[in-house]
This record gives sequence, C-alpha cells and structure tokens, in this order.
Amino acid sequence: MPHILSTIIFLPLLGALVLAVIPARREALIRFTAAAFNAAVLGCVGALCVLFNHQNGGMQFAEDHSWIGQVGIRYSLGVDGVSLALVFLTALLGFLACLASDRIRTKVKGYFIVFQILMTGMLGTFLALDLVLFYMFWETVLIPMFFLIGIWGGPRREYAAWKFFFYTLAGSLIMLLGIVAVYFWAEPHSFSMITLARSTASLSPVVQGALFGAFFLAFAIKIPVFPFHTWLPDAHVEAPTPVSVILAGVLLKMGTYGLLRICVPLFPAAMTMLALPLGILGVINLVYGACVAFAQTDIKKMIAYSSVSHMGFVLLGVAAMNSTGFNGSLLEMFNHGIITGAMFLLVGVVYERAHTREIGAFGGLASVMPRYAFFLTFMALASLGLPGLSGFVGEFLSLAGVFVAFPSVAIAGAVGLIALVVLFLVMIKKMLWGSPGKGVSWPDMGLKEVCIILPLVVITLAVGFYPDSVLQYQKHTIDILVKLL
Amino acid sequence: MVKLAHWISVLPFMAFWLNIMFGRKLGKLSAFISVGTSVMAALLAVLVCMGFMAGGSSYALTGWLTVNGQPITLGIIIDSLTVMMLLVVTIVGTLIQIYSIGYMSGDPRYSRFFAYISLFMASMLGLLLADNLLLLYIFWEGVGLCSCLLVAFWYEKPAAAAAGVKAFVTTRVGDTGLLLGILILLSLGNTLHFADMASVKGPESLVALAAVLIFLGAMGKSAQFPLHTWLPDAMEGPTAVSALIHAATMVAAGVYLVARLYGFFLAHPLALQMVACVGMISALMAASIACVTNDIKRILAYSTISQLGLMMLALGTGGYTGGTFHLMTHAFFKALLFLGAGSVIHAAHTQDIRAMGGLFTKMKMTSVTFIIGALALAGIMPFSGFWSKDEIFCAVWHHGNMWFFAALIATSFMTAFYMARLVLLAFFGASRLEKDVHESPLVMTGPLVVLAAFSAGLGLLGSPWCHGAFQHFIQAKDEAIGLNVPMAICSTMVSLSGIMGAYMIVVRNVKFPTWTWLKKMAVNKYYVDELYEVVFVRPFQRICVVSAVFDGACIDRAVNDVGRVVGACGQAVRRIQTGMIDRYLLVQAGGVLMLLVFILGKVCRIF
Amino acid sequence: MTETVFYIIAVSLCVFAVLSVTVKDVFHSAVWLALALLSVAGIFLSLDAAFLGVIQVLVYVGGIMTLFIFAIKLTARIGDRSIRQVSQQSVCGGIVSAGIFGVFLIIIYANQWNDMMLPPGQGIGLNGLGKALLTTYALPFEFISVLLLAALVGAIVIGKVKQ
Amino acid sequence: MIPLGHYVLLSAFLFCVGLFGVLTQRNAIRFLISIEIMLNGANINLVAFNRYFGASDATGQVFALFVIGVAAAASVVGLVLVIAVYRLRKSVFIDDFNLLKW
Repeated sequence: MPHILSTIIFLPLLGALVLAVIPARREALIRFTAAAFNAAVLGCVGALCVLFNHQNGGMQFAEDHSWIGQVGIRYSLGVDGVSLALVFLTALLGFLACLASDRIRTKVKGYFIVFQILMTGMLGTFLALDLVLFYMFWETVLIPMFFLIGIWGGPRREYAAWKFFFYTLAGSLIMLLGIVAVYFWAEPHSFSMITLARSTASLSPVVQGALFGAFFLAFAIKIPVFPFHTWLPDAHVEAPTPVSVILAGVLLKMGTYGLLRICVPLFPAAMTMLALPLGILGVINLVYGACVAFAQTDIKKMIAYSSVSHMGFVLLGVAAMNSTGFNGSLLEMFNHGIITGAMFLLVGVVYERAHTREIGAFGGLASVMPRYAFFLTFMALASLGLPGLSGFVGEFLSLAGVFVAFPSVAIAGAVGLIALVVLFLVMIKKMLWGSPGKGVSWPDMGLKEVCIILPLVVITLAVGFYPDSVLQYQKHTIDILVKLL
Repeated sequence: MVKLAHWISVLPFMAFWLNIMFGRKLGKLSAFISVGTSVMAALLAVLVCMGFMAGGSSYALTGWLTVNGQPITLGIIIDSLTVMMLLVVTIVGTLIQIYSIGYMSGDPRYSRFFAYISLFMASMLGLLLADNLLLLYIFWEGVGLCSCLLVAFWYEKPAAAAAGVKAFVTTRVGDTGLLLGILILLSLGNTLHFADMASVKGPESLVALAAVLIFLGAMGKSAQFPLHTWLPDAMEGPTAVSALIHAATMVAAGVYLVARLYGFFLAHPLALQMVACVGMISALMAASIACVTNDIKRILAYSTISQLGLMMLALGTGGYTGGTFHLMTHAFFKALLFLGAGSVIHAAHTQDIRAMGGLFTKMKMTSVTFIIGALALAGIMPFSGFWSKDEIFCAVWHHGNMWFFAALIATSFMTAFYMARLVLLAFFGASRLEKDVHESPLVMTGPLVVLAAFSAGLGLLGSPWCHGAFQHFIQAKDEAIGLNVPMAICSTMVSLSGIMGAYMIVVRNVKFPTWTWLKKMAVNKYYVDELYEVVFVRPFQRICVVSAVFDGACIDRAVNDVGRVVGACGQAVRRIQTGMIDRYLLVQAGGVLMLLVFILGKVCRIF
Repeated sequence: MTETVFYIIAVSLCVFAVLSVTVKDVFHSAVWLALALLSVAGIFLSLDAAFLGVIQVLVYVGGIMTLFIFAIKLTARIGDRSIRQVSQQSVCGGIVSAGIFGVFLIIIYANQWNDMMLPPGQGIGLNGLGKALLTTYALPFEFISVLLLAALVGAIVIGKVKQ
Repeated sequence: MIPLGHYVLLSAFLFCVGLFGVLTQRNAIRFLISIEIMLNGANINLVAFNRYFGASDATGQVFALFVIGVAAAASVVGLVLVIAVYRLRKSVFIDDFNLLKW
C-alpha cells in the first residue's frame, strides 16, 4: 500500500462526501455508513500498526510531493513511534464515538459530515511532516469542533464554542508567526520538520527561545497548561458525549504531540534551558487541576479538570528531557486518551438516563446499576494511577524520568498524585456508594454501551499488565529524539 | 516444584475474574470457587515449601519495563521468609473464607464479596512472591484497593463508605513514600531486585532518605503511629474481612517489607532507629487506647496496631527472628480472636463488650477458642504468643536501649490487661444481653478450632524442645538460640500481673488511682483523628474551594474581559459614524489640510 | 488699463463669492453666485480666453443658474429665513478652510513663478482651441456629450413625480 | 502687467470660500452653490496657467471647458436629487438626512 497514510487521512473526507449524498431522513443509513467509514479507517490504522517496523525508529510510509512550489511547501507525511500510538488512539476513539453518537437525534446528517471532517483534521495533524501542512490540519480541527459544540451542545453551547474557537485560534495564529519565522531564520529555507531539525539546532539559544515561545503558546493553550485552561471545562460541559470523548481523548494530545514533534527536535537548546519551568508548570497543572476538580459539583467539569492534571504528568515527562521521561509522557498521552475517553462515555451513559450532571443527584448507583458501577470504578481507579492498570505505567515513567532531572519537581508531582487519588475516590463514594436516592431507578448499561466501553477496558488492562505492547513502538524513535538534544 | 510458585497468585486472580463475570449466576457456588482456589494455593504453598527445603531458588519470569536504561524484570523470589509467609497467608486465608461462607450467608452481594476476597488473596500472594520492589509496589496497591473495597462492602452505610476511602487514602499517603523511595533508588541506578538491595550504590544521605521513605510505605500499610487512624475505622467492614486483612495478612505486609529489606535497613542504622521508635510509640499508644475502648472489634484493632508496633520494635533493634516469629504467630491468634469476635457479634448482635456477659455458658466452642487466643496474645507459657514475645524480649534486651525495654514491658502488661478485661467482661459474669444467645454453626466454629490449635501449638516451633526449628528455618544470622530462662520468667510475670490487674478492676471493681488526664486522652484516641481533620482534611477542602473560586473568578473572568474590552472598543469607534454629511466633509477637509501640511513640511521643506 | 479692470473684477468676484456663501436668504445667495460667475467670465476675457468667457456666461449663468433658481423656488418655504442656515460646525469649517487658504498662500509665495509677467503675444485663439478639441481631445469631447445626455436622462427619471 | 500669482491667489481664495461654504451650509442647495464656486476657482487657475505657460496649445482651456460640462451635469443631478428628497422629507437641510448612521 504505497499511499496508506494519505488513504487514512482522506478516507473520512470521502465518507463525508458519501454522507452528503444520502438523503437526510435516512438516519439509520447515515449512522451505518459513518460507522463503516470509521471502521475502515480503524482497519487501515490497524494494518499500519502491523506493517510498522518496531526496530526502525525513523519515519516510515513517508510520502513527499511538492504542494506549493514557489515557497517550498511540500505535502509530506510520515509516521514513526511518536505518532503511531496517537493515530491509533484517534482512529479507535473516533470509531467508538461514532458508535456512541446514537444519542444525537437532531440534524444527524450534518453531525456525521462534520464529524468526518474532524477525523480528517486530527489524523492529518498527527501524520503531517511539513509545518504548513501541520498548521493546516491543526486549523481544520477547529471549525468542525466549533460546530459540533456550537450546534449539538448543551444550554450554554454558543459561549463555550466561541470561547474554544477564539482561544485556540489566537494561539495557533502565533504559531503561524513562529512557522514563518522558522522558515526565514533556518539556513536552508524549508518547512519540513526533518530538515529543520538539523538546521535550527545551530540557531542561538535566544532565537530558539523566542521561536519556542511562539510554538509553546499555541500548544500550551491546547494541552491545556495552567493559565490557559479555562476553555476546557466549558467546552466539555457543553459538548455532547461523543464530542467530549474526542475532545478529551485526542485534541488535548495534539498540543503535547506538537511539543514532542516540533519543539524538542527543532529547539533543543531552548528546551533544555526551559525544562525546569516546564516541569514546574506540569506540577502546577497536576495539583491545581486536582484541587479545582475536587470542588466541582458537575461531573463533566470534574473530569475535565482531572484531565488537566493528567496533562500535568505529560508535561513532567517532557520536562525530564531524557528517554524515560519522553516514553512516560507519550505513554501517558495514550493512556489518558483511552481512560478519559471511557470516563466521558460512562458519564454520557448516566447523563442520558438522569439528564443531569450534578453529582448530588446520583448516589448509591452501585446497587441500582452494578455493571455500570464496575466499569466506573475500573476507569476511576485507572485514572488515579492504580498500578496494574495503564494509568500507573505512564505516570511512573514520567516521574522516574523527571526525578533524574529535577528531584524536587518529581517529589511535588508524587505528592500531587495524592490529591488525584482523593478526587477520584470521593467521586466513587459520592456517585456509587451510599444509599440510592429517590427516583434513582435507571436501567443498567445496555449491551451496546458495554460493547463500546469493553475495548477501552481491555486496552487499559493490557497496557497495565504489559506496557511493552505500546512502548516497543516508540522506544527507538525516542532514543533518536534524545540523541538530538 | 518451585517453578509453579507463580500459580499461587494466579489461581485466586482467576477466581476473582470468574466471580466478577458470572457472579450473579453463580450465587452460592462463587464461595466454593474462591475457597477451592485458596485451598489449591495452600497445597501449592506446601509443595513450594518442600521444594524450597530441597533447595529450590528464585526464578525470573519476563522482562517488563526499562527505566533510565535499567531493564526491570518480573520474577518470583523463593526464600525462607516468603515460604513462611505463603504458608501463613494461604492457611489463614482458606480458614477465613470457610468461616465467611457462614458469616456472609444472608448477604445480597454474596458473590461480589468472594470475588473481592479472591482478588485480595491474589494481590497479597503476589506481593509475597514479587522479587523486585516495583512489582511488590504494584501488588502493594492492589492489596490497598481490596481493603478499601472490602471495608466499604456494605456501602449503604455512609460510615463504611467513608472508612473505605479513609483506608485507601491513608495507605496511599504511605505508598507515596514507598514510590518516592523507589524513584530515588532508580535515579541512583539500582535495579530494585531484593537480591542486590544490600549493596545499593549512591550517596549515603540519599539512600538513607530512600530507606526512611520505604519505611513510610510500611508504616502506612501496617497502621503504625502517624498513619494508624484508618485501621480502627476499617472495622466497619465485615468481621471476616477484619480478620483476614486487618489482622493476619495485609497489615503484616509492612513488617514483611521491612524484613524483606532487612539487609538494606541494616546498612542504615538511622532508618533502623526510626523503625524501632515508630514501633515503640505505636505499641504504647495503641495498647493504652485498647485498655479503655469498649467496642470488641476496636479493641482487637488497637491490639493489632500494638502488636505490629512490637514487631517493628523487634526488627528495629536487630531481632529479625523475633519480629518474623511474632509475625507468624500473631497472624494465627489475631485471626482467631477476630473470628471469635465475629461469631460473638453474629450471635449477640452487638459489638459493645459492656452489653455482653456470661457468653461462656451459652457459646462453649467460641468461648474456649477465644480464651486460647487471648492467652496466646497475652503471652502465657504454653501458647505461641509466649515463645514469639520471648524472642522479642531477648532481642530488645540484648540490642535495644533501656527505653525500648521499658516500653516493651509496659506494652506486654497492657496487652494482658485489655485481653483479660475483654474476656472477663464478654464471657464471664452476669449476662447483660436481652435475647438468648446460641452457638454459631459448625462452618464458623470449625475454623475457630483449627486456628486455636495453631495458636496453641505453633509456638513450640521456636521453643528449645524443637531445638530452635524456626530459627534455623528463618536462617537467623546472629541470634543466640535457646531459652533465656530469666527473660521467660520476667515476661510471664508481666503478663500474669496484667491479668491480675484486669481481674481486680473488672470483677472486684477496685478503683485504681490512674491519672485521669491520661485516661481521658486514651479514650479520645489522643485526638489524632481530630488533629488530621484540622491539619489536613479541612484545609485541603478549603484550598479546593478557594482554587475553584479563583479559577472561575480570576482566570475565567480575565479571558471573558478580553472579549468584553474588544467589544467596548468597538462601541467607542462606532460613535464616530454620525451619519451627518458635513461632519464627514469636515473630517475629510481636516485630513487634506494635515496631509498638505505634512507633505509641505516634511517632503518639500517649505516651512 | 487692463490691470485696473482685472483688479476691479477680481475684487468684485471675491466679494460676490463671500456674499453668496454668507447671506441668509437662499435666493440672494443664488443671485450673488450669478454675479460671481459673470465676473469669472470677465477674468477669462482678461486671460484672452474669449470663447471660454462666452461659454461661461452661456452655460453657467444661463443654464445652471436658472436650474438653481428653479430648485430654490421648488424647495423654499415661507419662514425659511428664520431657520438657522449655518450648521453648528461653522467655526471648525472656517478654521479648516482658512488653514487650507493659508497653505495655498504659502505655496504661492514660496514659488518663483508667482511674479512671472504676462509673456508677449496673444493666447491661443478660437481656431486653435477648436482644432485641439476635435483632434487631440476628440474622445473626451464625445464623452462629455454622452455624460451630459446621461445626466439629462437621469435628472428626468429622478425628477419624475411618481403617480 | 498682472503677475500670475494674483490669478492663483484669486483662484485659491475662491476655492477656500467655496470650501467654507460647503463645510458650513445646512441647506443642500447652498451646498451645491458653494461647490460651483470651488469649481470656478479651479477653472480660473487652469486658464491662467495655460495663458502664462503653454499659450501655444489649449490644454488648459479644453480642461476648463470639460470642467464646466461636468459641473453642469453634476449640479443638474444634484439639484434633482435635492428636489426628490425634498418631496419625500419636506426638508432641504442636510442634517435631517442621517439615516446612514450607526
């Protein structure tokens, strides 16, 4: 399959076109074709994982054609250890979110078309090797997400959609400045990340710092890092469940992926110089996210803030600037995507029955919905980092990595972990234990809902018991990355 | 034969998955699945013991993770300590599961209980078999999780739910210490395998800090002084759970960890000193509280904390055999006492010993076995408690300083006192119960008898009659084998005086002039719970509320204000378009004028 | 002799212009404008542009002024005089126009050509003007007729009273 | 002999008076009158420069002619508009026609 990456990226777009043709009233057919196309994408990504050669850390399945000749912008794609796990995560969560979209009853055709465009944007971002191409896919994600939150969202959807859109757009415009600046300051003027990686290392640390600042701001808003995180809870609270899964599962990773793919190789001097502030930001993210989440009454806002604190771990991993740290942060990204995606699906299950997200409204769910209680407990334990489940491995590697570089930051991170534990345990206590309130008599999870959650549970267990299943893909790429520093 | 050791942990894990997946359909059968796997595990443990006797050794399973370039492999460790603990845990576990078939018979979530028990057994056995600190940490957290799930088993009761969360969080605080210890050792380039833990490379101060942090993890799990508050609250769970987890196995994990890393701790006397001090404080404090509490399960809980304190004290002062021997014997008689208490509560439906009385005549089997257990705990001659406590007396006498020995004497005295008080109040004297009481079914009293036999006979292993079989087995390095007669007489005298004291107060109700403030302090558990509430819990909640408000008010509003400011600017600029043509012309003419002035001034230099 | 005539006409032109702008009544303003246009025609004559002077008198005074008179008569109402004719921003307008006049003065006096005397010989005669109009400026000449026609039609369409 | 400066001065004065008229009038017709004055000012300038400099060709005068033509067309349309608006709004004052405001 010579152009497997292009097929993966543009298959959802093809799906969007096919969906456009189907008349709007045939909702069942629309849902089926959307799911079919997403399944096809998942199949292609699966094939990609199988064909991927673990030992070779460099770019594989690379495609490189000239796009805008005069300026030297090339349509170049490639996948390596860093992006493979995230592409698989995107395809999987996209497929599951598509299945979980049966709750969407209004304007179904529009929903799925916009959803497919979103998939294209996300897959493209992870596979692009040209800065402008990366930026283009980065922007294509914004518009569909804006519509998904803005049209099918909750009561305050416009506010949330606008806030999300402008916040991320402001950041990405500054990134555009950075891209143009890199193009002109790098000796052989080029946009390709690979050639830039070799040439920008020679730039003076101050210049690298400035460029890093521009890129980092866009990624910081997306990750989100402490001061720029206020769009996340609103976007999550107002987004419908499947969109929330994608938002938490994939969009947050685009920021951290940017750090690993662009900032580390292109600005190594700046990264080593600014590693400590990055680590401190990570700890603030971790502790602050857990504290604010603890005080929330809305379950989705709580999980949104908890994913802010999980992203703190990813920042710690990147701040470590060594192979363990990078492995840890990359694994933490993958695990967080799986776990938080599942958490939001579970919240969707309860929201669909109770039509409220106030934690006070639930109580004693365990006796009413035992199967749901099992899955929610499982996922809560995974996200608080219980060893034996995937959450722990990522966090452990990040902490181990950052301990070598900055012991005090790691100690603060480990202590911050306790806040995370308290957060999720109290959530379980409030939601599941205690005596069931009046009117709490909802049916347990149906077969379809279980089938959506099951693959995520299996992956969490598999990565928890045998982390090498994911680590083997990224080890060699990260060794090459570390050699660049 | 030794190569089958990892199945000991895998079998209960399979039972867990079976019970979870098909719990509802299995119903009563789930009990037999978990008991069956437990029995098989016990047999395997015996086989492994024989294999070990015949020279079996540790073996590695698979590679798992590479951290800082250091490959961490999973493996199974087989040495005397592990085998001993395997036997103890599997035997006690099996007996308790048989007991809980009767105890939990009416419960709606019957199969889920046995699922959790199997998961606990799997984690505990995994913890014992782990050959490196990281794998041990993983099962360490698994055990903590099971204790939380089982304590909060009757989650309808808010107290049980809160106790479960408290248990998990407090042990998690300790586990963070263990995690940091692991991180320090990893960052210094050590491989975390127990085999080479004695020769740890790295700066002295950092490795000592790692040792202290690892002991912090042990303190959390074994409910030692600063982190002991969760154990008494954990009595909310079913009594079978208290017996298995909070008496015999999980709490012993902390002592096991210290014993396992004994070479490492010996290399750092500072850490050993801390172990001994913490042990002493916990022992004294818990024993004093136990003397004044009236809830039967809480007395036994504080007694467990106190006995674990003694074990830590023994290990801290170089008494490796004393600690491990007491660990083994304590597991049996404390399990016996808890199950006896469970049978009493099951029959009398009350936990307050002052409301009981005269049970001896009605519940012959439970009373006899309970009294055997009590005597073993108090350390009376033929029973196992005497022999293991005697080892501790010798160790503390030879190596520890006077303070430790005085504390040991006081703790033994108080132990004998509160056990005698409990027995006298609960089983003898007039019956203060409303309804009549009948003996528990055989399925509950059977394990009691077996445990009583173990409590009675197990001590002889370390006695001179078996010429120090246990000491040889545990490969003690420096102990002087043989009974130190004066030490034995002294410990017996202390125990008898404790029992006489209890007899005087309970039966003769003689008022001893005890210090009133000490009694008040003990009744209120030295206000430790309230201290934590004020120092940790409430500030944390306040910080969270403040940060949530800060997040909403400051950062969120700042972002919205940016939007509002731009809007306001738009409004201001909008006012200029007045719609009056001459106003536009005037501005235009003004513009032309300024343009002319600028051009003539700057460009043509006419001015 | 012609200088004095020129200066008389120039001064009267300035007076008429100022009066046309400042006088209260609209009709009087139109009349002063007519006189101003006539004096402009005089200025053209002094510049040997006789044809232009005639065209000025014909087109401006004859054509456009009548238009203005019609317009004033159609829109003027009794009591118009009492309404304030000058807008509130008269002061600013004055300052700006004075400013621009000042700049023009500076330009005039800063340049060397302002004291240039009348070169000998006559200005271009009518036939030169005609030749230029029909040869080099034939295209604009045609355009201006189209323009005037368009203006005519447009005026009729706009001015038509809708039934 | 009359220096060129005087002519230019005259046309500048006329232009500025017209400008003043345009900026200060409320009545639409006076507005157009002022514009006529400005245009005539420009015409004088054109013819004056043609006479003093390029007396041999007639560009200045041709332009003056065209200016007169265009001015005529402009004022015709202007006046008709004013009359049409007057018919609608019964007023000729500029500050009454401010619909195109914010």
